[in-house]
Amino acid sequence: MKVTITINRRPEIADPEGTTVRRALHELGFIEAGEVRMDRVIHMEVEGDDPRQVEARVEEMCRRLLANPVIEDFEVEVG
Amino acid sequence: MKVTITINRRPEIADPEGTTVRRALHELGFIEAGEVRMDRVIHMEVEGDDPRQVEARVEEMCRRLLANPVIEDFEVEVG
Amino acid sequence: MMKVAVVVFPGSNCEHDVVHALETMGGVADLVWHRDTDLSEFGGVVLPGGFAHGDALRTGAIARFSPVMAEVTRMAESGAPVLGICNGFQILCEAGLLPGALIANRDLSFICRFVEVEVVDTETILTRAARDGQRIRIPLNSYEGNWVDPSGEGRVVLRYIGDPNGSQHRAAAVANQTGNVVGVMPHPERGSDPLLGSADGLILLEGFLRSMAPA
Amino acid sequence: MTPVTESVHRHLGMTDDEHDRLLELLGRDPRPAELAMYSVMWSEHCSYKSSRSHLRRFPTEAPWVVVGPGENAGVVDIGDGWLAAIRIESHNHPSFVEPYQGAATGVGGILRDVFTMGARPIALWDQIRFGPLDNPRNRFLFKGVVAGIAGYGNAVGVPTVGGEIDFDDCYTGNPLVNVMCLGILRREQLVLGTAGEPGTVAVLLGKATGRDGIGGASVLASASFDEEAGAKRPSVQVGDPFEEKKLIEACLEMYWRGLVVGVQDLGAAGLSCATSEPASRAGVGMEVDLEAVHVREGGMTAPELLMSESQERMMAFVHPEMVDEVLAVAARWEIDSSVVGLVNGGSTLVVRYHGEVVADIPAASLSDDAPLYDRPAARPAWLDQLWDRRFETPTTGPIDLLLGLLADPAVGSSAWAHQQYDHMLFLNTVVGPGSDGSLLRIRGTDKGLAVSTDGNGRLCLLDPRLGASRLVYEAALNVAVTGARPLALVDNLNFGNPEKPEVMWQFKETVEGISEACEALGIPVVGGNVSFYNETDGVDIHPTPVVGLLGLADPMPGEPPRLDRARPGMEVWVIGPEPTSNLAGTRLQAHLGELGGRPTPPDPATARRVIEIVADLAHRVPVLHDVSDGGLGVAIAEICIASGVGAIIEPAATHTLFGEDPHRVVAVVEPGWDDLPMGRRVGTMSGHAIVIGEESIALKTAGDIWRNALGRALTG
Ligand SMILES: Nc1ncnc2c1ncn2[C@@H]1O[C@H](COP(=O)(O)OP(=O)(O)O)[C@@H](O)[C@H]1O
Ligand SMILES: [Mg+2]
Repeated sequence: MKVTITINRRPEIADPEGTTVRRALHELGFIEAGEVRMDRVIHMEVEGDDPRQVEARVEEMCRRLLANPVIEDFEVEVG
Repeated sequence: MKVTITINRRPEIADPEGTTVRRALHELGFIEAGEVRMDRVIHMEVEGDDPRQVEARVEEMCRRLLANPVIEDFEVEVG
Repeated sequence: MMKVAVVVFPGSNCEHDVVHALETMGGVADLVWHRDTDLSEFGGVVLPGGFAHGDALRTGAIARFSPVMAEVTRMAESGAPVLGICNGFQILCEAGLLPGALIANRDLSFICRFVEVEVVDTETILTRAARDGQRIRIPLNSYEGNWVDPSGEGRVVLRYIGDPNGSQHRAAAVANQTGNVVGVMPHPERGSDPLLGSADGLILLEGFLRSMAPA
Repeated sequence: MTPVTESVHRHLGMTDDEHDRLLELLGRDPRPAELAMYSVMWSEHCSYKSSRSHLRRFPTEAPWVVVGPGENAGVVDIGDGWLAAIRIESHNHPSFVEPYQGAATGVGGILRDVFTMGARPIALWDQIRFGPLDNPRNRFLFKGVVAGIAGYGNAVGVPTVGGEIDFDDCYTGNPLVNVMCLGILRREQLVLGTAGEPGTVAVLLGKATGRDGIGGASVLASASFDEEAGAKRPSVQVGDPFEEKKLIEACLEMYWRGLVVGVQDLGAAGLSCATSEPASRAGVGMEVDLEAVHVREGGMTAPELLMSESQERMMAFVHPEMVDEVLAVAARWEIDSSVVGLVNGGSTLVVRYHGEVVADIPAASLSDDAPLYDRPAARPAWLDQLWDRRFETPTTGPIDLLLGLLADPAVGSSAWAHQQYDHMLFLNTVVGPGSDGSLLRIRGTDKGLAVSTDGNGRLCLLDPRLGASRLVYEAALNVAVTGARPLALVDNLNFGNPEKPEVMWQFKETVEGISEACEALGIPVVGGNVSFYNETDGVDIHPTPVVGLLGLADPMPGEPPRLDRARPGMEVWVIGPEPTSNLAGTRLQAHLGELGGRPTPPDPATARRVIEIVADLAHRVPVLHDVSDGGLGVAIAEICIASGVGAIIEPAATHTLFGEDPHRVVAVVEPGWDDLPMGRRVGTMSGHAIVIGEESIALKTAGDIWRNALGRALTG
């Protein structure tokens, strides 16, 4: 099964990289660029038949390894 | 306007992040994890009224800065 | 003797080390700021290691737009020696002056240790003073040292003995077709004093200095 | 004005007594921003209220001390117009909450303490301690902390050239992450944290202020961990080494051009501290306008602005005529800046926001009137039981014991971690990670700076005074093996809950032990840090002082001793007193799951003598290695592995091989020395095996075990 995991840094946590990218865009003349946040998406093939079970397992993977629950939120989409 | 940019490493290019994450998942007992690809997502606030125009500008940002055409593809979604 | 320009981007950190090593060899080097737009008084240029612009986005991605890069490109096209070390290598790739790109090390960890490399091409500004097959021991110090080259055009100059980071063709240094633009991942300037473990890097810097047109 | 209820001060960590004290001091109810400022500044972390009176015990003076404790870093004269600045800090609690960012911001903070003094930071050391790696959470913390130190240190461009890694059950719920930084500066560049004369302008430099770490580090570091830790999470601070790098360069340019009269970094307590402390040091008043502060997010309240612990910020105090130049330097280095305050001849700190006075307080009162506690101390009742414990010396053969120790992740190679650190930048690292002390050359001179950092919680649990003093002697010997004499010490005192008399006793004993040893060796203490409340669910960590000793090699040996310089045919000597049979507090005990007995006390006269002998030998012999963790056996094995040469060692008793009695060094010398002061020959370098009496092990096997110890433990 194909699973898509979106991992976003929580809005209240600073994102210095995003700030630097925004500055660079401005220098290149893209002055319309506002706040920039750098996040991640993980595409994963997961073996399994039951989407509900797969989702539960992947959420477990997120909590244990893929996401950092202290500063990030995650979303899992199966299929 | 809110814009979401996804930057994908081309499939033929190695993805050490993905490979390492998969190995780590296996070590943790998540043996169902198959291929893993890690992509970047950039969330950006962009000033503008016309979604088509915003999209065109953001695509321009991608071509110039945000993606590296040698190894990456990108996708822009407005709204 | 012609002077070497050592470019300082915000976030560069090996610039003083490079100047020091070049001076040990009798070279003359000046730091230039990334916003400088005139390098006409220099005979060659080094983009030193570090984390230009904090490596935001991709390493080297933002630095390639620095105003000084137009001059670096001009010098590259004129045949002057242009050397990118570590982060400088990454910038040269992003700028399209060298083929390929640098991605994260195979094992996803920063590597700081001595490595051995073998000279496989002596017709470049970096290897002019070296022998074919010569082994050189200098420190590697990078997280994104893994060179990939979908174009297949890259000219490998130094090859790792072993495979520390997954780099294609085990390339530790790569040149453009004319051999005057070279990117090297390990640091020649860190192998510039036996007291620090090796002076092999001087052979490479010697090649670079020799490649500058006489003033 | 919003009425301030009592629950607010408690919520901010202020006790009712302290609140009463504040009411009395102000003669009125505090405004919300004032309460916020006092609560942070009077926290344990910022005010040292439980430790201050004891820290006065430290010897702090010597002719070469330029700045002692009290400023952001200690500064000593190293000759030729050069000064060295040094400081150590802990980031224990933040690293437990978020290991990567906790460690990263720890590095950022210690760098600022050093470049605030006018110095360019040239090297970092990390002393990190965790619970055993068979626990996945400990592995996660360890990897995260190492990645955070690497991520920040490498990117900011300051090499991490050494440190310490240790594991013990007591750190499972409370890892220790200490970082130390050394900087150098020309004498005329020294800057202090003073606000200067009336008329001086306060310019805030660096990162935009956001809601980072509000009630963060300072509150976190001042309260124990419990289930509530989760609730405190949103205040995680994120480090930005790129901003810090630009800030370093901008500040150094300002110092070099003489543009500032004083500088104060913004750490815990943020703007509150960076305005009040310099004002208090200069005996002046200040007006601050919070609207001028450059911010990352809108809608911040005055207390939030004053308490924010956003990283990578500095406050520069600037002569009014230099302000434009300071702003121009900031702009050139691409950092933000704002003019936020003006120094006046009064003595109050007046803070305005949107035209309203949000704070109007005696500037000096935030630090000078902080509470001071003389907390009760009592020798723990359980100590006698620990002392009485009988430890059966194991009957296992020496090679098996040795291999067991080499496989211990705390004894095995630290390369897994230190190869992730750039330890070579600046071309000064003559002796880098993996040796006793680090040795950095000072270019343009024939001198070297030697540094050693040492901690040992088990030893200090058994006897805090003795243990702490032995740390100082060990550090002194570690710098001596590079040819250096000790110059100055910094200390990081990691302890449990000071409200417990046993912990307070451990603390006082430790301060006494460090002081005695420093006095015996003539070493001034020039700075440090105290971290209390290292406890989880009521269980305190072992008392874990960490000392960082700076030494000067003048001149630096032409070929400084290194572990990898032994060659076949050379002889192995031990220098120092005959060891006793004492194994209390040794690594061997720990390895066997034991801890008990009374450790061997140090002997000041012997210590001085051995240090002199060794510092002198450093100019003449290829290898010197102090006998500490794992005793003589491990010391010799490390030399063999580093040099790729085996050794034949005389048979010896287990306690001789693995005891850790102080003041001893292994020397490997060319044959032909008939005699070495306080020395005896114990073996020869030869072959491809480590041979002890009748037993032996292939060097390759021992080497692999040692090299993979940490990696193997990390794969679970
Ligand atoms: N254990 C200690 N030994 C010596 N000096 C100490 C110790 N703890 C703190 N100090 C000194 O007290 C001063 C105040 O420390 P602190 O408020 O933590 O500074 P900062 O805000 O710069 O981190 C510093 O000069 C520091 O060196
Ligand atoms: Mg400070």
